[in-house]
Amino acid sequence: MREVSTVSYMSAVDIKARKKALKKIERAFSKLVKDILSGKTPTLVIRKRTLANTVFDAERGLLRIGNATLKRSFLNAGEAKKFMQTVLIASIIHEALKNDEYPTIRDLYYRGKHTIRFRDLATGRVREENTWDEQKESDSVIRDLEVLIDMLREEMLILSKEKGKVVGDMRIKSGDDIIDLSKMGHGAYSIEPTPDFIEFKDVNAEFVLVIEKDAVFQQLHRAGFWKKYKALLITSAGQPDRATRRFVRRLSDELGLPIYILTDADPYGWYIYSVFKVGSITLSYESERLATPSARFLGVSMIDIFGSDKLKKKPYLTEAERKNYIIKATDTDIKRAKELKSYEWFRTKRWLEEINIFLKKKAKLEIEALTSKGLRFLMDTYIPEKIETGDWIA
Amino acid sequence: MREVSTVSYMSAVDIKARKKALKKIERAFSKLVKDILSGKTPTLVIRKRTLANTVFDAERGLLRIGNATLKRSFLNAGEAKKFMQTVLIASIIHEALKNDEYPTIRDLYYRGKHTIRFRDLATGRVREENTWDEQKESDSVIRDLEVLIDMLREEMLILSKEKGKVVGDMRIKSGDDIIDLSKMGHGAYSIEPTPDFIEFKDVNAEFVLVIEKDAVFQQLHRAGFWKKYKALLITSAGQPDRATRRFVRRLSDELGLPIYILTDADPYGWYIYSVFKVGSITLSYESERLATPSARFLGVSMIDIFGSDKLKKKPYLTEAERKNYIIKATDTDIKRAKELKSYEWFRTKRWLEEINIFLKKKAKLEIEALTSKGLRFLMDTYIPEKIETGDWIA
Amino acid sequence: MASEATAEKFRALTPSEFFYRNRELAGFSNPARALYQAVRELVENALDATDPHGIHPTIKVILQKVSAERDNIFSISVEDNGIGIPSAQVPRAFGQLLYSSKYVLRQTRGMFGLGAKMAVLYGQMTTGRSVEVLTSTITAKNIYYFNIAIDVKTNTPIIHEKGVYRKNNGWHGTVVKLYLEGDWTRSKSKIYEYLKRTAIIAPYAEIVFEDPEGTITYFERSTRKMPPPPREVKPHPKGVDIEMMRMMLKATKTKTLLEFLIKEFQSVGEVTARRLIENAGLLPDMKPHELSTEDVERLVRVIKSDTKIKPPSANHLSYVGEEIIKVGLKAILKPEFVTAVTRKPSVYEGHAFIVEAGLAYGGEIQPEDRPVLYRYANKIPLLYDEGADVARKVVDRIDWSHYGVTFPAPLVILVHICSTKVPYKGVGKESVADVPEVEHEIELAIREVARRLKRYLSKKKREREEAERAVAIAKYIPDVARGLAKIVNNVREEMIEKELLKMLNMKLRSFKINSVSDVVVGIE
Amino acid sequence: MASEATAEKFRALTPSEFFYRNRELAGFSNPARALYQAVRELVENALDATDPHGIHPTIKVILQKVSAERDNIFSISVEDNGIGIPSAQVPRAFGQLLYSSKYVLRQTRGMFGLGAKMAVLYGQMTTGRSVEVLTSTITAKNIYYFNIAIDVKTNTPIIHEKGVYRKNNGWHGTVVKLYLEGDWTRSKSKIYEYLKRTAIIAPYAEIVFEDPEGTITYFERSTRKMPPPPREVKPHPKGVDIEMMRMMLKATKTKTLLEFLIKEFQSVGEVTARRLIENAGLLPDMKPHELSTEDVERLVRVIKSDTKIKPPSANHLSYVGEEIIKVGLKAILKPEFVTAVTRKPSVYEGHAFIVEAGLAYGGEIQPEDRPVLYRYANKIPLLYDEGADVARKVVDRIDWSHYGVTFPAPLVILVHICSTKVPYKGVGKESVADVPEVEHEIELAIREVARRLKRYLSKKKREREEAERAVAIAKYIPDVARGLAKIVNNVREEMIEKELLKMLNMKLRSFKINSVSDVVVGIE
Repeated sequence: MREVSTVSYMSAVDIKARKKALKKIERAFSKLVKDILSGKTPTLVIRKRTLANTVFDAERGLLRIGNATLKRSFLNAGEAKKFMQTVLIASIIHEALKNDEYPTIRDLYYRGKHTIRFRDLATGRVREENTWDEQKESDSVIRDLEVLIDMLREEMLILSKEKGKVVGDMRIKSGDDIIDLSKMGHGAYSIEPTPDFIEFKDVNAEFVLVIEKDAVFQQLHRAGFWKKYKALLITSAGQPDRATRRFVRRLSDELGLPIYILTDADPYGWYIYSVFKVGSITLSYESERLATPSARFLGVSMIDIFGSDKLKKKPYLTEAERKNYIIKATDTDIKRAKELKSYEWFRTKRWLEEINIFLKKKAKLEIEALTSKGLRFLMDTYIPEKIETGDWIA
Repeated sequence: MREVSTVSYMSAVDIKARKKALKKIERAFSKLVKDILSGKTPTLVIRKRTLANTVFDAERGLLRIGNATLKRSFLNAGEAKKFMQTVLIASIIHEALKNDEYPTIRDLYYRGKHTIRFRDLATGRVREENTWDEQKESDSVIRDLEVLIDMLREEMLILSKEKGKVVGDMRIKSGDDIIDLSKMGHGAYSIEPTPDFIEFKDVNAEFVLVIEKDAVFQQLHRAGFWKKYKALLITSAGQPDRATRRFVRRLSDELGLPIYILTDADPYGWYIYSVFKVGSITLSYESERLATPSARFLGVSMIDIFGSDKLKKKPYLTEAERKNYIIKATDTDIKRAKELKSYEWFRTKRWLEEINIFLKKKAKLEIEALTSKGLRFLMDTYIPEKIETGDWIA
Repeated sequence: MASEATAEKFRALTPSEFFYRNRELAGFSNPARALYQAVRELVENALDATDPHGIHPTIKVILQKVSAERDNIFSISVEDNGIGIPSAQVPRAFGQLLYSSKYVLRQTRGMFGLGAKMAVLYGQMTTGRSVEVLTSTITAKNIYYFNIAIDVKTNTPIIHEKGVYRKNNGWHGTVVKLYLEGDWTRSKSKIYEYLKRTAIIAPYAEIVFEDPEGTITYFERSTRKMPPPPREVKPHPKGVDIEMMRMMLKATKTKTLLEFLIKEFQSVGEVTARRLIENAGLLPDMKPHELSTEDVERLVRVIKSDTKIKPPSANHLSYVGEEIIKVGLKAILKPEFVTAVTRKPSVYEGHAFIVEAGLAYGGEIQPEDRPVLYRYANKIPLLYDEGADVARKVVDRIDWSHYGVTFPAPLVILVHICSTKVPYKGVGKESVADVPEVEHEIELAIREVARRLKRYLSKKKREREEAERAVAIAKYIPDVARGLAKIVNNVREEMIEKELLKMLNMKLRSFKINSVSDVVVGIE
Repeated sequence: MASEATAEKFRALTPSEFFYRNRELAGFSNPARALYQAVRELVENALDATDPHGIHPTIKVILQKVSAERDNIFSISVEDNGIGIPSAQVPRAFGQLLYSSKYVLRQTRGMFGLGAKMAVLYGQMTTGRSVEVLTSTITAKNIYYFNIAIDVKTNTPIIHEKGVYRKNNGWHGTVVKLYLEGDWTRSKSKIYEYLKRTAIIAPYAEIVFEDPEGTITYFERSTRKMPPPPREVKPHPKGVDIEMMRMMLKATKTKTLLEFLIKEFQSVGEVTARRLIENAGLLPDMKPHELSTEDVERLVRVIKSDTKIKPPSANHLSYVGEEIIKVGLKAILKPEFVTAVTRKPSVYEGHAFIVEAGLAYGGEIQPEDRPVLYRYANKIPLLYDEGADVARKVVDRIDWSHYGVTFPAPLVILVHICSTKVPYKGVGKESVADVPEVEHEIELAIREVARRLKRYLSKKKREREEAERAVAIAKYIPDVARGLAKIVNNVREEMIEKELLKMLNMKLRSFKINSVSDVVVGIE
């Protein structure tokens, strides 16, 4: 094996991004050092990532982090460790940026993990402690740093595994390549971890259909759905990751395409929709960039299953189909549904109706149940009919 | 929204495949009907998918199903349900093929699920029973059918979710498109569920590197590894699915490329390698098509971590790095390692050494630990050095 | 030193004073327990006055509040149709502690022979009122009435009133009525449970109970069969300790040691007697009262270690019998299946004993998480301390799944031990200790009735199974037929269905299925 | 009918016959329990002969196998330096049941006043041997020797041997030696536990024990302080029932009802007496023996419901006292911390009682999953039935984490109840019933000692905490300094480290950290 050449294999966008991130980190921590040298208690002031400090911005239709801040003082025994971890993670990311690396959050966990041997002054015994023991500790301070310097981790060239896929009649530029998303054969284009660096070239589509389940995406793609209906087809393959969310948001913002989300008919599916639309509750600081307030919940809705006398809507399923396809809701489902009901953005008339049917019937349904009824039904009846008649929830 | 045109959106390869599958199913069940009409007890004779009937074919270097068969008689109370389920799944798949559908195994579960109301003659009470309650029941008879008619489910146009990705300097034809895998930008090509239908056009690569972890794949891709070292880069994103395995096998068979597998240094990683190389133990009938006997285990090996006096090999990690990166093996890990030790294809000198070091140190390591040491280290030292010096396990 | 030393005052207590101070020894520890105990003592006396004498018991128990204002004072009246008490004995039988007809070597129900007297004493101390007794023996021409109190200081009866009435009818028996402080609310369930379990073990008795709320419960007689009456027997040598041997030697009218051993003991013939005497280094013609302390000690030791003496006779034991136990369980519990076993007599430490076990299953019995256990000793129900009882231990140790029972199950086990000396665990005499011989017999008895239950359950199960197997196949016929018809061209569903049913019916032995629709009601 | 009816034979038992048959009532149920019980009865008699009379007890207990061949026969000898027994009383004190010096209203250790006699009786029946007694009172000029057996049939002593010796030294006290069948292996741990707990509650005693294996254990006297002796008192009117009232009215030498109430009871003055008489509808100058049964019943009822009578006196109660309990716990358990509390007297159902609690923590005490409980009633250790005891219930109910204890913890709780009438739960007198008043006092006592433990533990904890807080910060200084130095240009790691330590030290009160390396030993 031999190296092919000695040129840089890195794309131009990455090189630019590194410079920007380095500067931001240095600025934030210089102030801290100045404080220490002048005898002031070193304190990090970071906006709180708590549920209480998560605000639903009704006007913009997304969650965002509020203004409440936490002061993390190094001289407080309860906060000293978190303070140390924050400085530690910042210094590691700083170093990776300088060295042209693309760490993952798992890498950062390993890079920062080391053992402190210290003497317990009360007993005189020497004990050991790790800077962190579990990745969730380092993940937490990475998020603190994102808030502190107001930058998403992707902008610091931190990569992560990526599940989102896309096909459709569109061309994009990623890195130094132009990719034609309509020429993927039976396969699909796997979205990069840093979709902000993607450039949209031209698009020939009328809407975006985001599907929770990869297998349903495969079926629709194979059957030629996007060609037939001029759509961009995206799957999040479950709970969407950050890149997929950012990609969808940009399709909405920059291309003005309507976004339809198709999930299982259960609180978990609703939550996936909610994450696309308003953002994640626990990570509200991301939403300004990742949420797509215009996203529409296409289905599968409880009314699609059970019909509605009030709305004069017949169900898409017969009694017998319901009997075989419906799954009994678990206690966790019920609990989650009740929780959703308390969120401001679910407290619309249409959503409350949806959740209440669920709580009453205690039943859920997978998208697969519709493809079981017939792929043609899903592709040529259910989806087009719902979009045409505006039968979705905003 | 409107339909764009009325032409068929299905690719030519799919249409051909359907015909072949239909014929095979019909042939198998015609014989059964003939038996019934002539008063013979209807019995399905299927090769056993048990561990005991899994044979390691040392010559070909892969697992295959043995010759032991099970006779499933409908008139045996203990077998009647499985018999019914087998007929049921066959008739559903048969129907889907005729209707130009692409069902998933989950779809098939839903399509076949219905309720039988029957009278319990002992008590006179009417009771209910479903044809199946859980997907694992329908999955099991799908496998029986695959064995019975000697066809993989993909050949019957049954799709599934797909995690595998590929990039590299290669062009393929999938469906009716030609795709250039070297022009994916920061993203990647997501392999289709039926890779047998892919046509290899031209390739400019010297080897294939298969990486267990998606995030590590992203890093190496981003840093230009495949360009620099003329490689095809593939990730299975964890336990490999059937399509990724088949794709890798075809790269080996048809293009003669050496295949290197990079996993975590633990029994789970070894098992992933083993699945690529010899096939899955529980699904040995697939291996004839899916296993890649020539695959090589590149690392991370226990000797890479701890070194070896016997082989005069220094470890790639320092004492301090080991201390922070190594994870304590769990009881499950230990149990799994002991199990692997009993498999014929792991009973080579080099593998036994590997497993014994693990059992002695009770330590495991993730690939990320190497990227933590530095992406450059992984990309420009570890991988090239190991390939060049032939430091892999066959 | 010892400047504060004071002289001690010594005095003697009469038995009545002692038990007055330590009434909890006889179960009279608080108003709830006392009420239960009084009912129990009087009912057991009533039973002892009837069944051992071949009389079918008819017993009336009336519990009443004495006045509306004082709701903790009760009268108890218990009437029986027994042999009555000779009028001369009545005052001491109710007014003197440690005076009884039960101090013989024969199985009776009483706990310590304190019986009714403790109830009288407790009544007297809590209400100040004395006991009223009406009685007549079978042969007596009169009916006698007494009103008696106990003089606690002297342990002698005080006769407040006495009456004699000419008997016109053939009545015999005894009516006892006394007053005491009690707690009905807290004793109610125990009293009812006691009467229910008494009715189970003595289904040949007729028992009427009127409770303080005016509710009348009637346990009717379900059989006229009665257990054999117990008889008084001579002691077995292995059951005699040094002190008892000395007392017997002192009291005997026999002239020589040889004669003494042969006449005063059971299971001892001349050969045995001579062997024992020789092994103890004594002489056959020694006079019994001439034996020294050391002689007695040696003799007892020799007897204890002798392995050839015949085991004790069980003639004096009054077991209930399989038939009666079954009747009792059936009448009260109304089960689906009932069985019982009476074991052969066995011996522990020189005491004969018999174990009986009953089992009732299903029917109106409520399923519980473990077998419900009814324990009896000498026909007395044991209600307290079940957890400590050897029978509970045995029942819990048994793997009931082995006998086809999976819990919760409707299973009641009855265990009855009869012996002149039941090996009770505590002083409360509410649970039986784990003596290996007794434990072994209990286990054999329970396993026997359990085996019978198993046979019953197995047969029932076999019949069910063929039907289940047939259904297990038939219910899938429509799906198989439809599936095959869909795949294969030119075959009718109905045709396949018909052929499959024909083949299935050929395999069945005890019945046939006429049509698939007899089994498959619908497919949805 | 009743053809089989047989005549019943009636007879009376003497108390000795009764207890001979029912020896388990006094704890002599089997060889293991009997050996333990005999030791205990004799030791308690020895203590009762000493401490209530101001004598510091010196007690020698010797347990021996009688011969090598027969390893189940033991001799027990217990010697005390007490007040001795007047020679005239010795035969009845050891040879007649229900004869005792303990039948007065004063707190003594004995269970039923059966004490040594049951041991004598049990010895006699298992070994045939009689008891030997050597005794001399303080003022006697002689030492008396007796060899006594019990005539069970008549409940009278048989004097086998009697001796009189001139006393040369000032010795007084009693030595009792008897023989019985026992089981040392199974009673060993209980006997040792009994003696250990006795030594804890009576650290002013000196106890020597030689066991059958020849091992000698010496519990030395750890204090000369003794609890106040108990005194005999008149009964409290609320503790008297109808029967007792009648007996007192019969026995009194007073002339009028008024005088009777004032003189024969405690807590009754003239005002109270007149109120009670009037409320009962009686007249002050009635003659005591003239009251009818109904009069007595009314009088007792009026007394029970009267709310103004003063509570009973606690003068007769012999509590141990905080000081002695602490000495006892410290001497035997060697804990890190010890405390004790004696509560004020309280009353239940007319009976005065005092609760004391002790607590020992840490030191040589082994950690257990819950508090170890030592229970005492009238200075007697209670070893059996702990699970049923109200003190156990209280201890288990308490949330010990509230007092800074997390289990496993080395914690021993001692609870002592003294009363002329301890409310025992069962007839075995081994556990105390959950009487609300007693439960309440126990809880208050235990919570008091628990609070003291909490204060002790809190102080210890506070000192540890400041050091922990300082380390919790200092250990991170190197990582923070290095991290910042890496990010920010032109700043030296050492400089940041120095400044951070300076700031930390300014916050500390009780100590300073000289150098970061005093805390951080290494970073790996």
